[in-house]
Amino acid sequence: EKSRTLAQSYQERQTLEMRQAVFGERERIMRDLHDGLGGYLVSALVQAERHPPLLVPLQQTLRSALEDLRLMIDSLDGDPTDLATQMGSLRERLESLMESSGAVLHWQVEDSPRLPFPSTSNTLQLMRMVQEIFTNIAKHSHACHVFFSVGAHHLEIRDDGEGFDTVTTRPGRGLPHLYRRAQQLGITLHISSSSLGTTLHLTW
Amino acid sequence: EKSRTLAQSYQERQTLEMRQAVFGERERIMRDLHDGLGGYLVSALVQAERHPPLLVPLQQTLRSALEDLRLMIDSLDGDPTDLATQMGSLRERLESLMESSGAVLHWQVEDSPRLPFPSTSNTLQLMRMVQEIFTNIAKHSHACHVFFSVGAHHLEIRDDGEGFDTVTTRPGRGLPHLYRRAQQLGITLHISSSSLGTTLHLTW
Amino acid sequence: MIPPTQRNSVLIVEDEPITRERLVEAISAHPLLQVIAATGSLRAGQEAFLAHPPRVALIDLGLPDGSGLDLIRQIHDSQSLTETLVLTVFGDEQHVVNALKAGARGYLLKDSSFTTIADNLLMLIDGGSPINPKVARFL
Ligand SMILES: Nc1ncnc2c1ncn2[C@@H]1O[C@H](COP(=O)(O)OP(=O)(O)OP(=O)(O)O)[C@@H](O)[C@H]1O
Ligand SMILES: Nc1ncnc2c1ncn2[C@@H]1O[C@H](COP(=O)(O)OP(=O)(O)OP(=O)(O)O)[C@@H](O)[C@H]1O
Ligand SMILES: [K+]
Ligand SMILES: [Mg+2]
Ligand SMILES: [Mg+2]
Ligand SMILES: [Mg+2]
Repeated sequence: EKSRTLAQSYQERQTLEMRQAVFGERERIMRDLHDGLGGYLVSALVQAERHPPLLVPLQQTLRSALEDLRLMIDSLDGDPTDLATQMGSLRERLESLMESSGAVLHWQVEDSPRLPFPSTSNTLQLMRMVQEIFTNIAKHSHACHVFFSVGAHHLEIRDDGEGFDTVTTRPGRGLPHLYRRAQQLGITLHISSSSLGTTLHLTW
Repeated sequence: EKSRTLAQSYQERQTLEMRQAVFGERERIMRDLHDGLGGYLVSALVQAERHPPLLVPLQQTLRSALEDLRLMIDSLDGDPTDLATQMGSLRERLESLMESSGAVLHWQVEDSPRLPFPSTSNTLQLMRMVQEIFTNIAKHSHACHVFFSVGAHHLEIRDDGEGFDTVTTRPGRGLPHLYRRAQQLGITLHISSSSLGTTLHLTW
Repeated sequence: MIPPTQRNSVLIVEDEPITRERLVEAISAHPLLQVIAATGSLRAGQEAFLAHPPRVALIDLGLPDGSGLDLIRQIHDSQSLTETLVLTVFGDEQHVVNALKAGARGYLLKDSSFTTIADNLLMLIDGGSPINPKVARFL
Protein backbone atom coordinates (compact mmCIF):
# COMPACT_ATOMS: atom_id res chain seq x y z
CA GLU A 1 0.00 0.00 0.00
CA LYS A 2 2.64 2.45 1.12
CA SER A 3 4.94 1.61 -1.80
CA ARG A 4 2.12 2.22 -4.25
CA THR A 5 1.64 5.71 -2.91
CA LEU A 6 5.36 6.29 -3.15
CA ALA A 7 5.48 5.12 -6.76
CA GLN A 8 2.50 7.30 -7.52
CA SER A 9 4.04 10.41 -6.04
CA TYR A 10 7.24 9.64 -7.94
CA GLN A 11 5.28 9.53 -11.13
CA GLU A 12 3.40 12.71 -10.40
CA ARG A 13 6.61 14.53 -9.71
CA GLN A 14 8.06 13.16 -12.89
CA THR A 15 5.12 14.33 -14.99
CA LEU A 16 5.38 17.74 -13.42
CA GLU A 17 9.09 18.03 -14.07
CA MET A 18 8.62 16.90 -17.65
CA ARG A 19 6.00 19.58 -18.20
CA GLN A 20 8.33 22.13 -16.70
CA ALA A 21 11.18 21.03 -18.97
CA VAL A 22 8.94 21.35 -22.02
CA PHE A 23 7.64 24.73 -20.86
CA GLY A 24 11.18 25.92 -20.26
CA GLU A 25 12.14 24.92 -23.76
CA ARG A 26 9.10 26.64 -25.20
CA GLU A 27 9.86 29.81 -23.34
CA ARG A 28 13.38 29.83 -24.67
CA ILE A 29 12.21 29.36 -28.23
CA MET A 30 9.63 32.07 -27.85
CA ARG A 31 12.26 34.48 -26.61
CA ASP A 32 14.47 33.59 -29.53
CA LEU A 33 11.66 34.12 -32.03
CA HIS A 34 11.05 37.52 -30.47
CA ASP A 35 14.62 38.61 -30.72
CA GLY A 36 15.15 37.65 -34.29
CA LEU A 37 12.44 36.90 -36.76
CA GLY A 38 9.65 39.04 -35.42
CA GLY A 39 11.54 42.28 -35.86
CA TYR A 40 12.75 41.41 -39.34
CA LEU A 41 9.25 40.58 -40.50
CA VAL A 42 7.74 43.80 -39.24
CA SER A 43 10.41 45.87 -40.88
CA ALA A 44 10.09 43.96 -44.16
CA LEU A 45 6.37 44.65 -44.07
CA VAL A 46 6.91 48.34 -43.38
CA GLN A 47 9.38 48.53 -46.26
CA ALA A 48 6.90 46.83 -48.58
CA GLU A 49 4.21 49.31 -47.56
CA ARG A 50 6.21 52.11 -49.10
CA HIS A 51 5.41 50.95 -52.62
CA PRO A 52 1.68 50.29 -52.45
CA PRO A 53 0.27 49.19 -55.79
CA LEU A 54 3.39 47.35 -56.87
CA LEU A 55 3.91 45.41 -53.68
CA VAL A 56 0.43 44.46 -52.51
CA PRO A 57 1.04 40.73 -53.10
CA LEU A 58 4.32 40.90 -51.22
CA GLN A 59 2.60 42.68 -48.35
CA GLN A 60 0.06 39.88 -48.23
CA THR A 61 2.77 37.25 -48.11
CA LEU A 62 4.51 39.08 -45.28
CA ARG A 63 1.28 39.49 -43.36
CA SER A 64 0.72 35.75 -43.69
CA ALA A 65 4.23 35.11 -42.40
CA LEU A 66 3.67 37.41 -39.45
CA GLU A 67 0.29 35.89 -38.72
CA ASP A 68 1.78 32.42 -38.82
CA LEU A 69 4.50 33.45 -36.42
CA ARG A 70 1.83 34.85 -34.09
CA LEU A 71 -0.09 31.58 -34.23
CA MET A 72 3.13 29.77 -33.35
CA ILE A 73 3.79 32.09 -30.46
CA ASP A 74 0.24 31.53 -29.23
CA SER A 75 0.83 27.80 -29.44
CA LEU A 76 3.95 28.19 -27.31
CA ASP A 77 2.33 30.52 -24.84
CA GLY A 78 0.10 29.27 -22.03
CA ASP A 79 -1.58 25.90 -22.34
CA PRO A 80 -1.47 25.07 -26.02
CA THR A 81 -4.17 22.43 -25.91
CA ASP A 82 -6.60 24.88 -24.34
CA LEU A 83 -8.33 25.68 -27.62
CA ALA A 84 -10.85 28.13 -26.19
CA THR A 85 -8.12 30.48 -24.93
CA GLN A 86 -6.09 30.06 -28.11
CA MET A 87 -9.07 31.08 -30.17
CA GLY A 88 -9.69 34.00 -27.85
CA SER A 89 -6.38 35.57 -28.74
CA LEU A 90 -6.92 34.85 -32.41
CA ARG A 91 -10.31 36.54 -32.23
CA GLU A 92 -8.92 39.98 -31.63
CA ARG A 93 -6.70 39.79 -34.69
CA LEU A 94 -9.51 38.37 -36.83
CA GLU A 95 -11.78 41.18 -35.72
CA SER A 96 -9.34 43.78 -36.94
CA LEU A 97 -8.76 41.86 -40.17
CA MET A 98 -12.51 41.74 -40.81
CA GLU A 99 -12.93 45.38 -39.87
CA SER A 100 -10.25 46.47 -42.32
CA SER A 101 -12.00 44.52 -45.07
CA GLY A 102 -15.35 46.10 -44.22
CA ALA A 103 -17.09 43.22 -42.45
CA VAL A 104 -18.50 42.68 -38.96
CA LEU A 105 -17.46 39.55 -37.13
CA HIS A 106 -20.06 37.71 -35.03
CA TRP A 107 -18.40 35.37 -32.59
CA GLN A 108 -20.14 32.55 -30.77
CA VAL A 109 -18.58 29.93 -28.50
CA GLU A 110 -21.07 27.25 -27.46
CA ASP A 111 -18.48 25.01 -25.94
CA SER A 112 -14.70 24.62 -25.88
CA PRO A 113 -13.68 22.49 -28.88
CA ARG A 114 -12.33 19.02 -28.09
CA LEU A 115 -10.28 17.71 -30.98
CA PRO A 116 -10.12 13.95 -31.67
CA PHE A 117 -6.35 14.02 -31.04
CA PRO A 118 -5.67 16.99 -28.78
CA SER A 119 -2.05 18.14 -28.94
CA THR A 120 -0.09 21.33 -29.31
CA SER A 121 0.61 20.60 -32.92
CA ASN A 122 -3.00 19.85 -33.78
CA THR A 123 -4.16 23.00 -32.06
CA LEU A 124 -1.77 25.00 -34.21
CA GLN A 125 -2.99 23.22 -37.34
CA LEU A 126 -6.60 24.08 -36.53
CA MET A 127 -5.62 27.70 -35.88
CA ARG A 128 -3.93 27.80 -39.27
CA MET A 129 -7.11 26.48 -40.89
CA VAL A 130 -9.19 29.19 -39.23
CA GLN A 131 -6.65 31.78 -40.32
CA GLU A 132 -6.76 30.67 -43.96
CA ILE A 133 -10.56 30.67 -44.01
CA PHE A 134 -10.61 34.26 -42.75
CA THR A 135 -7.86 35.31 -45.13
CA ASN A 136 -9.99 34.00 -47.98
CA ILE A 137 -12.99 35.91 -46.69
CA ALA A 138 -10.94 39.10 -46.51
CA LYS A 139 -9.44 38.56 -49.97
CA HIS A 140 -12.34 37.21 -51.98
CA SER A 141 -15.79 37.44 -50.38
CA HIS A 142 -16.77 41.17 -50.14
CA ALA A 143 -18.90 40.08 -47.19
CA CYS A 144 -20.61 42.46 -44.73
CA HIS A 145 -21.13 39.89 -41.99
CA VAL A 146 -19.12 36.90 -40.90
CA PHE A 147 -20.45 34.36 -38.43
CA PHE A 148 -18.05 32.22 -36.43
CA SER A 149 -19.38 29.50 -34.19
CA VAL A 150 -17.66 26.70 -32.38
CA GLY A 151 -18.76 23.81 -30.16
CA ALA A 152 -17.17 20.71 -28.69
CA HIS A 153 -17.30 18.85 -32.01
CA HIS A 154 -17.79 21.41 -34.73
CA LEU A 155 -16.69 24.75 -36.09
CA GLU A 156 -18.52 26.83 -38.67
CA ILE A 157 -17.50 29.98 -40.48
CA ARG A 158 -20.09 31.62 -42.70
CA ASP A 159 -19.92 34.81 -44.73
CA ASP A 160 -22.66 36.72 -46.60
CA GLY A 161 -20.37 37.59 -49.49
CA GLU A 162 -20.64 36.92 -53.21
CA GLY A 163 -19.61 33.25 -53.04
CA PHE A 164 -17.80 31.17 -55.65
CA ASP A 165 -18.38 28.08 -57.74
CA THR A 166 -16.84 25.30 -55.69
CA VAL A 167 -16.65 23.01 -58.73
CA THR A 168 -15.15 25.22 -61.41
CA THR A 169 -13.10 27.74 -59.41
CA ARG A 170 -9.42 27.21 -59.77
CA PRO A 171 -8.03 26.50 -56.29
CA GLY A 172 -4.92 28.24 -54.99
CA ARG A 173 -2.84 26.81 -52.18
CA GLY A 174 -5.31 27.66 -49.44
CA LEU A 175 -8.18 25.28 -50.11
CA PRO A 176 -6.04 22.20 -50.87
CA HIS A 177 -4.10 22.87 -47.65
CA LEU A 178 -7.36 23.12 -45.75
CA TYR A 179 -8.50 19.72 -46.99
CA ARG A 180 -5.15 18.18 -46.25
CA ARG A 181 -4.95 19.56 -42.73
CA ALA A 182 -8.52 18.48 -42.01
CA GLN A 183 -7.68 14.95 -43.08
CA GLN A 184 -4.58 14.85 -40.87
CA LEU A 185 -6.58 16.07 -37.88
CA GLY A 186 -9.43 13.61 -38.38
CA ILE A 187 -11.80 16.48 -39.23
CA THR A 188 -14.49 16.45 -41.92
CA LEU A 189 -14.54 19.66 -43.96
CA HIS A 190 -17.56 20.70 -45.97
CA ILE A 191 -17.69 23.80 -48.15
CA SER A 192 -20.87 25.21 -49.64
CA SER A 193 -21.17 28.44 -51.56
CA SER A 194 -23.81 30.35 -53.49
CA SER A 195 -24.41 33.95 -54.51
CA LEU A 196 -25.65 34.49 -50.92
CA GLY A 197 -22.30 33.59 -49.38
CA THR A 198 -19.97 30.82 -48.34
CA THR A 199 -20.06 28.39 -45.43
CA LEU A 200 -17.22 26.20 -44.21
CA HIS A 201 -18.31 23.53 -41.83
CA LEU A 202 -15.85 21.39 -39.84
CA THR A 203 -16.99 18.43 -37.75
CA TRP A 204 -15.15 15.81 -35.75
CA GLU B 1 22.02 -0.58 -1.12
CA LYS B 2 19.34 -2.04 -3.35
CA SER B 3 17.00 0.89 -2.81
CA ARG B 4 19.75 3.31 -3.77
CA THR B 5 20.22 1.56 -7.11
CA LEU B 6 16.49 1.60 -7.64
CA ALA B 7 16.28 5.32 -6.92
CA GLN B 8 19.20 5.89 -9.23
CA SER B 9 17.67 4.00 -12.13
CA TYR B 10 14.42 5.87 -11.52
CA GLN B 11 16.30 9.10 -11.83
CA GLU B 12 18.16 8.05 -14.95
CA ARG B 13 14.96 7.02 -16.63
CA GLN B 14 13.42 10.30 -15.63
CA THR B 15 16.27 12.33 -17.07
CA LEU B 16 16.03 10.37 -20.28
CA GLU B 17 12.29 10.87 -20.57
CA MET B 18 12.68 14.55 -19.88
CA ARG B 19 15.22 14.89 -22.65
CA GLN B 20 12.90 13.05 -24.96
CA ALA B 21 10.01 15.30 -24.05
CA VAL B 22 12.10 18.38 -24.76
CA PHE B 23 13.41 16.94 -28.02
CA GLY B 24 9.89 16.02 -29.06
CA GLU B 25 8.76 19.55 -28.40
CA ARG B 26 11.68 20.97 -30.33
CA GLU B 27 11.02 18.75 -33.27
CA ARG B 28 7.41 19.81 -33.37
CA ILE B 29 8.31 23.48 -33.29
CA MET B 30 10.94 22.99 -35.97
CA ARG B 31 8.43 21.33 -38.25
CA ASP B 32 5.91 24.07 -37.60
CA LEU B 33 8.40 26.84 -38.31
CA HIS B 34 9.44 25.10 -41.45
CA ASP B 35 5.92 24.49 -42.71
CA GLY B 36 4.60 27.92 -42.03
CA LEU B 37 7.09 30.73 -41.92
CA GLY B 38 9.77 29.18 -44.05
CA GLY B 39 7.55 28.99 -47.10
CA TYR B 40 6.22 32.51 -46.70
CA LEU B 41 9.68 33.97 -46.30
CA VAL B 42 11.04 32.27 -49.36
CA SER B 43 8.14 33.41 -51.49
CA ALA B 44 8.39 36.96 -50.13
CA LEU B 45 12.03 36.99 -51.11
CA VAL B 46 11.25 35.71 -54.60
CA GLN B 47 8.64 38.45 -54.98
CA ALA B 48 11.07 41.10 -53.76
CA GLU B 49 13.73 39.93 -56.19
CA ARG B 50 11.49 40.83 -59.11
CA HIS B 51 12.17 44.54 -58.52
CA PRO B 52 15.91 44.66 -58.06
CA PRO B 53 17.16 48.22 -57.64
CA LEU B 54 14.11 49.46 -55.76
CA LEU B 55 13.94 46.63 -53.27
CA VAL B 56 17.53 45.86 -52.33
CA PRO B 57 17.06 46.92 -48.68
CA LEU B 58 13.89 44.86 -48.42
CA GLN B 59 15.70 41.88 -49.88
CA GLN B 60 18.39 42.29 -47.25
CA THR B 61 15.83 42.36 -44.46
CA LEU B 62 14.19 39.23 -45.82
CA ARG B 63 17.53 37.49 -46.15
CA SER B 64 18.26 38.33 -42.52
CA ALA B 65 14.89 36.92 -41.50
CA LEU B 66 15.49 33.76 -43.44
CA GLU B 67 18.99 33.41 -42.04
CA ASP B 68 17.68 33.85 -38.53
CA LEU B 69 15.05 31.20 -39.15
CA ARG B 70 17.80 28.88 -40.32
CA LEU B 71 19.84 29.55 -37.19
CA MET B 72 16.78 28.80 -35.07
CA ILE B 73 16.08 25.61 -36.93
CA ASP B 74 19.73 24.59 -36.51
CA SER B 75 19.47 25.31 -32.81
CA LEU B 76 16.42 23.05 -32.59
CA ASP B 77 17.99 20.29 -34.62
CA GLY B 78 20.35 17.69 -33.21
CA ASP B 79 22.27 18.49 -30.07
CA PRO B 80 22.08 22.24 -29.77
CA THR B 81 24.97 22.54 -27.34
CA ASP B 82 27.28 20.81 -29.79
CA LEU B 83 28.80 24.01 -31.10
CA ALA B 84 31.20 22.38 -33.54
CA THR B 85 28.38 20.77 -35.52
CA GLN B 86 26.26 23.90 -35.33
CA MET B 87 29.09 25.93 -36.79
CA GLY B 88 29.64 23.32 -39.44
CA SER B 89 26.17 23.87 -40.85
CA LEU B 90 26.61 27.63 -40.64
CA ARG B 91 29.91 27.39 -42.52
CA GLU B 92 28.34 26.40 -45.79
CA ARG B 93 25.98 29.34 -45.78
CA LEU B 94 28.76 31.74 -44.80
CA GLU B 95 30.92 30.44 -47.62
CA SER B 96 28.30 31.27 -50.19
CA LEU B 97 27.67 34.67 -48.58
CA MET B 98 31.39 35.46 -48.77
CA GLU B 99 31.63 34.17 -52.32
CA SER B 100 28.78 36.36 -53.49
CA SER B 101 30.51 39.38 -51.96
CA GLY B 102 33.79 38.50 -53.68
CA ALA B 103 35.78 37.09 -50.74
CA VAL B 104 37.36 33.73 -49.94
CA LEU B 105 36.60 32.21 -46.55
CA HIS B 106 39.40 30.41 -44.67
CA TRP B 107 37.99 28.20 -41.97
CA GLN B 108 39.98 26.78 -39.09
CA VAL B 109 38.70 24.75 -36.15
CA GLU B 110 41.39 24.11 -33.51
CA ASP B 111 39.01 22.76 -30.96
CA SER B 112 35.30 22.61 -30.32
CA PRO B 113 34.28 25.79 -28.46
CA ARG B 114 33.17 25.35 -24.85
CA LEU B 115 31.09 28.30 -23.72
CA PRO B 116 31.13 29.39 -20.06
CA PHE B 117 27.40 28.64 -19.81
CA PRO B 118 26.63 26.04 -22.46
CA SER B 119 22.95 25.93 -23.36
CA THR B 120 20.76 25.87 -26.43
CA SER B 121 19.95 29.51 -26.07
CA ASN B 122 23.56 30.58 -25.65
CA THR B 123 24.60 28.57 -28.67
CA LEU B 124 21.99 30.39 -30.74
CA GLN B 125 23.17 33.74 -29.41
CA LEU B 126 26.76 32.95 -30.41
CA MET B 127 25.57 31.87 -33.88
CA ARG B 128 23.73 35.16 -34.21
CA MET B 129 26.91 37.02 -33.29
CA VAL B 130 28.89 35.14 -35.94
CA GLN B 131 26.13 35.84 -38.47
CA GLU B 132 26.15 39.59 -37.76
CA ILE B 133 29.94 39.76 -38.02
CA PHE B 134 29.83 38.12 -41.45
CA THR B 135 26.91 40.27 -42.57
CA ASN B 136 29.00 43.34 -41.70
CA ILE B 137 31.93 41.95 -43.67
CA ALA B 138 29.69 41.35 -46.68
CA LYS B 139 28.08 44.79 -46.42
CA HIS B 140 30.98 47.03 -45.48
CA SER B 141 34.47 45.56 -45.78
CA HIS B 142 35.22 44.93 -49.51
CA ALA B 143 37.55 42.20 -48.27
CA CYS B 144 39.23 39.56 -50.48
CA HIS B 145 40.01 37.14 -47.66
CA VAL B 146 38.26 36.31 -44.45
CA PHE B 147 39.85 34.18 -41.74
CA PHE B 148 37.67 32.34 -39.26
CA SER B 149 39.27 30.47 -36.39
CA VAL B 150 37.80 28.95 -33.29
CA GLY B 151 39.18 27.12 -30.26
CA ALA B 152 37.86 25.92 -26.91
CA HIS B 153 37.95 29.42 -25.45
CA HIS B 154 38.15 31.86 -28.31
CA LEU B 155 36.78 32.78 -31.70
CA GLU B 156 38.37 35.18 -34.17
CA ILE B 157 37.07 36.59 -37.43
CA ARG B 158 39.46 38.70 -39.47
CA ASP B 159 39.01 40.37 -42.86
CA ASP B 160 41.54 42.12 -45.12
CA GLY B 161 39.08 44.80 -46.16
CA GLU B 162 39.21 48.57 -45.89
CA GLY B 163 38.45 48.78 -42.17
CA PHE B 164 36.67 51.55 -40.25
CA ASP B 165 37.34 53.97 -37.45
CA THR B 166 36.08 52.16 -34.35
CA VAL B 167 35.90 55.41 -32.39
CA THR B 168 34.16 57.79 -34.76
CA THR B 169 32.04 55.46 -36.92
CA ARG B 170 28.37 55.77 -36.15
CA PRO B 171 27.19 52.33 -34.99
CA GLY B 172 24.03 50.75 -36.38
CA ARG B 173 22.18 48.08 -34.47
CA GLY B 174 24.67 45.34 -35.23
CA LEU B 175 27.67 46.34 -33.13
CA PRO B 176 25.70 47.37 -30.00
CA HIS B 177 23.83 44.06 -30.19
CA LEU B 178 27.14 42.24 -30.48
CA TYR B 179 28.44 43.88 -27.32
CA ARG B 180 25.24 43.21 -25.45
CA ARG B 181 25.10 39.56 -26.45
CA ALA B 182 28.77 39.10 -25.56
CA GLN B 183 28.10 40.53 -22.12
CA GLN B 184 25.12 38.24 -21.58
CA LEU B 185 27.18 35.20 -22.58
CA GLY B 186 30.16 36.07 -20.40
CA ILE B 187 32.30 36.66 -23.50
CA THR B 188 34.88 39.42 -23.95
CA LEU B 189 34.61 41.10 -27.35
CA HIS B 190 37.49 43.08 -28.80
CA ILE B 191 37.31 44.89 -32.13
CA SER B 192 40.34 46.33 -33.90
CA SER B 193 40.37 47.88 -37.33
CA SER B 194 42.80 49.68 -39.62
CA SER B 195 43.13 50.32 -43.34
CA LEU B 196 44.47 46.74 -43.57
CA GLY B 197 41.27 45.21 -42.31
CA THR B 198 39.15 44.40 -39.28
CA THR B 199 39.51 41.77 -36.55
CA LEU B 200 36.87 40.71 -34.07
CA HIS B 201 38.23 38.67 -31.22
CA LEU B 202 36.00 36.86 -28.73
CA THR B 203 37.42 35.15 -25.63
CA TRP B 204 35.85 33.40 -22.69
CA MET C 1 1.64 70.81 -14.99
CA ILE C 2 2.18 69.80 -18.59
CA PRO C 3 2.36 72.76 -20.99
CA PRO C 4 -0.64 72.76 -23.34
CA THR C 5 1.52 72.16 -26.41
CA GLN C 6 2.68 68.90 -24.89
CA ARG C 7 -0.76 67.71 -23.95
CA ASN C 8 -0.78 64.93 -26.51
CA SER C 9 2.94 64.55 -26.93
CA VAL C 10 4.46 61.16 -27.73
CA LEU C 11 7.94 59.74 -27.18
CA ILE C 12 8.99 56.75 -29.28
CA VAL C 13 11.80 54.39 -28.25
CA GLU C 14 12.34 51.72 -30.90
CA ASP C 15 15.69 50.59 -32.28
CA GLU C 16 14.56 49.35 -35.69
CA PRO C 17 14.81 52.53 -37.82
CA ILE C 18 12.18 51.58 -40.40
CA THR C 19 9.63 50.68 -37.76
CA ARG C 20 10.44 53.82 -35.78
CA GLU C 21 10.01 56.07 -38.81
CA ARG C 22 6.68 54.51 -39.61
CA LEU C 23 5.42 55.18 -36.08
CA VAL C 24 6.61 58.77 -36.35
CA GLU C 25 4.78 59.12 -39.64
CA ALA C 26 1.55 57.60 -38.31
CA ILE C 27 1.48 59.78 -35.20
CA SER C 28 2.61 63.00 -36.88
CA ALA C 29 -0.17 62.61 -39.43
CA HIS C 30 -2.84 62.85 -36.73
CA PRO C 31 -4.00 66.39 -35.92
CA LEU C 32 -4.31 65.74 -32.16
CA LEU C 33 -0.98 63.99 -31.66
CA GLN C 34 2.58 65.17 -31.74
CA VAL C 35 5.90 63.33 -31.65
CA ILE C 36 8.36 65.12 -29.39
CA ALA C 37 11.22 62.63 -29.70
CA ALA C 38 11.99 59.34 -31.41
CA THR C 39 15.08 57.47 -30.26
CA GLY C 40 16.72 54.11 -30.91
CA SER C 41 18.36 53.22 -27.61
CA LEU C 42 17.56 52.94 -23.93
CA ARG C 43 20.03 55.72 -23.01
CA ALA C 44 18.67 58.16 -25.57
CA GLY C 45 15.13 57.26 -24.51
CA GLN C 46 15.94 58.00 -20.86
CA GLU C 47 17.50 61.33 -21.79
CA ALA C 48 14.56 62.31 -23.97
CA PHE C 49 12.13 61.42 -21.20
CA LEU C 50 13.99 63.50 -18.62
CA ALA C 51 14.31 66.47 -20.98
CA HIS C 52 10.58 66.57 -21.88
CA PRO C 53 8.29 64.10 -20.15
CA PRO C 54 5.69 63.26 -22.80
CA ARG C 55 2.02 62.38 -22.32
CA VAL C 56 2.63 58.90 -23.78
CA ALA C 57 5.81 56.87 -24.29
CA LEU C 58 5.87 53.98 -26.76
CA ILE C 59 8.65 51.66 -25.71
CA ASP C 60 10.22 48.64 -27.38
CA LEU C 61 11.62 46.01 -25.02
CA GLY C 62 14.59 44.72 -27.04
CA LEU C 63 16.95 47.68 -27.30
CA PRO C 64 20.63 47.36 -28.18
CA ASP C 65 21.85 48.77 -24.86
CA GLY C 66 19.32 47.24 -22.50
CA SER C 67 15.68 46.38 -21.89
CA GLY C 68 12.85 48.85 -22.38
CA LEU C 69 11.41 47.45 -19.13
CA ASP C 70 13.93 49.62 -17.28
CA LEU C 71 12.57 52.77 -18.89
CA ILE C 72 8.98 51.70 -18.26
CA ARG C 73 9.85 51.22 -14.59
CA GLN C 74 11.68 54.52 -14.40
CA ILE C 75 8.74 56.40 -15.90
CA HIS C 76 6.30 54.61 -13.63
CA ASP C 77 8.34 55.58 -10.55
CA SER C 78 8.70 59.20 -11.63
CA GLN C 79 6.37 62.06 -10.79
CA SER C 80 5.42 62.63 -14.41
CA LEU C 81 1.97 62.09 -15.90
CA THR C 82 3.50 59.98 -18.65
CA GLU C 83 1.66 56.80 -19.63
CA THR C 84 3.56 53.99 -21.29
CA LEU C 85 2.64 51.46 -23.95
CA VAL C 86 4.93 48.61 -24.87
CA LEU C 87 5.71 48.08 -28.55
CA THR C 88 5.56 44.42 -29.49
CA VAL C 89 5.49 42.24 -32.58
CA PHE C 90 3.33 39.55 -31.06
CA GLY C 91 1.29 40.93 -28.19
CA ASP C 92 1.94 37.67 -26.37
CA GLU C 93 1.18 37.12 -22.75
CA GLN C 94 4.67 36.75 -21.37
CA HIS C 95 6.08 39.98 -22.69
CA VAL C 96 2.99 42.05 -22.22
CA VAL C 97 2.51 40.87 -18.67
CA ASN C 98 6.12 41.72 -17.79
CA ALA C 99 5.59 45.19 -19.21
CA LEU C 100 2.31 45.64 -17.36
CA LYS C 101 4.02 44.62 -14.12
CA ALA C 102 6.67 47.25 -14.77
CA GLY C 103 3.94 49.88 -15.11
CA ALA C 104 2.91 49.90 -18.78
CA ARG C 105 -0.77 50.53 -19.48
CA GLY C 106 -1.02 48.23 -22.47
CA TYR C 107 0.60 47.35 -25.73
CA LEU C 108 0.67 48.34 -29.37
CA LEU C 109 1.45 45.93 -32.18
CA LYS C 110 4.33 47.22 -34.28
CA ASP C 111 2.55 46.62 -37.57
CA SER C 112 -0.73 48.25 -36.50
CA SER C 113 -2.42 50.41 -39.11
CA PHE C 114 -2.13 54.19 -38.83
CA THR C 115 -5.69 54.51 -37.57
CA THR C 116 -5.20 51.78 -34.96
CA ILE C 117 -2.07 53.52 -33.70
CA ALA C 118 -3.83 56.88 -33.35
CA ASP C 119 -6.99 55.31 -31.86
CA ASN C 120 -5.03 53.43 -29.21
CA LEU C 121 -3.05 56.51 -28.21
CA LEU C 122 -6.16 58.65 -27.93
CA MET C 123 -7.94 55.92 -25.99
CA LEU C 124 -5.04 55.80 -23.57
CA ILE C 125 -4.96 59.57 -23.18
CA ASP C 126 -8.71 59.48 -22.43
CA GLY C 127 -8.10 57.01 -19.63
CA GLY C 128 -8.69 53.66 -21.34
CA SER C 129 -6.13 50.87 -21.64
CA PRO C 130 -5.55 48.86 -24.75
CA ILE C 131 -4.89 45.35 -23.44
CA ASN C 132 -5.53 42.06 -25.14
CA PRO C 133 -8.45 40.12 -23.60
CA LYS C 134 -6.29 37.04 -23.12
CA VAL C 135 -3.79 39.02 -21.10
CA ALA C 136 -6.56 40.69 -19.15
CA ARG C 137 -7.84 37.26 -18.19
CA PHE C 138 -4.39 36.25 -17.06
CA LEU C 139 -4.02 39.22 -14.72
N1 LIG D 1 -15.03 33.01 -48.68
C1 LIG D 1 -14.89 33.07 -50.02
N2 LIG D 1 -15.70 33.88 -50.77
C2 LIG D 1 -15.57 33.95 -52.11
N3 LIG D 1 -14.66 33.24 -52.82
C3 LIG D 1 -13.83 32.42 -52.15
C4 LIG D 1 -13.89 32.29 -50.73
N4 LIG D 1 -12.94 31.40 -50.35
C5 LIG D 1 -12.33 30.99 -51.48
N5 LIG D 1 -12.85 31.59 -52.57
C6 LIG D 1 -12.47 31.36 -53.98
O1 LIG D 1 -11.74 30.15 -54.04
C7 LIG D 1 -10.50 30.36 -54.68
C8 LIG D 1 -9.46 29.40 -54.14
O2 LIG D 1 -9.13 29.71 -52.78
P1 LIG D 1 -7.68 29.34 -52.24
O3 LIG D 1 -7.60 29.71 -50.80
O4 LIG D 1 -7.41 27.90 -52.58
O5 LIG D 1 -6.71 30.23 -53.14
P2 LIG D 1 -6.39 31.79 -53.02
O6 LIG D 1 -6.95 32.36 -51.76
O7 LIG D 1 -6.83 32.43 -54.31
O8 LIG D 1 -4.80 31.82 -52.98
P3 LIG D 1 -3.87 31.32 -51.75
O9 LIG D 1 -4.76 30.76 -50.67
O10 LIG D 1 -2.98 30.28 -52.36
O11 LIG D 1 -3.14 32.54 -51.30
C9 LIG D 1 -10.20 31.81 -54.46
O12 LIG D 1 -9.33 32.34 -55.43
C10 LIG D 1 -11.60 32.44 -54.56
O13 LIG D 1 -11.96 32.63 -55.89
N1 LIG E 1 34.06 44.32 -41.16
C1 LIG E 1 33.87 45.63 -41.35
N2 LIG E 1 34.59 46.31 -42.30
C2 LIG E 1 34.39 47.63 -42.50
N3 LIG E 1 33.51 48.37 -41.80
C3 LIG E 1 32.77 47.77 -40.86
C4 LIG E 1 32.89 46.39 -40.58
N4 LIG E 1 32.03 46.08 -39.58
C5 LIG E 1 31.40 47.21 -39.27
N5 LIG E 1 31.83 48.24 -40.02
C6 LIG E 1 31.42 49.66 -39.90
O1 LIG E 1 30.75 49.84 -38.66
C7 LIG E 1 29.47 50.39 -38.86
C8 LIG E 1 28.53 49.92 -37.78
O2 LIG E 1 28.23 48.52 -37.92
P1 LIG E 1 26.83 47.97 -37.39
O3 LIG E 1 26.79 46.52 -37.62
O4 LIG E 1 26.64 48.48 -36.00
O5 LIG E 1 25.76 48.74 -38.31
P2 LIG E 1 25.34 48.45 -39.82
O6 LIG E 1 25.90 47.15 -40.27
O7 LIG E 1 25.67 49.68 -40.62
O8 LIG E 1 23.75 48.35 -39.74
P3 LIG E 1 22.91 47.15 -39.04
O9 LIG E 1 23.89 46.17 -38.42
O10 LIG E 1 22.05 47.83 -38.01
O11 LIG E 1 22.12 46.54 -40.15
C9 LIG E 1 29.08 50.00 -40.25
O12 LIG E 1 28.15 50.89 -40.81
C10 LIG E 1 30.44 50.08 -40.98
O13 LIG E 1 30.74 51.41 -41.31
K1 LIG F 1 0.42 66.00 -35.78
MG1 LIG G 1 -6.58 31.45 -49.90
MG1 LIG H 1 25.67 45.40 -39.14
MG1 LIG I 1 13.96 46.12 -30.69
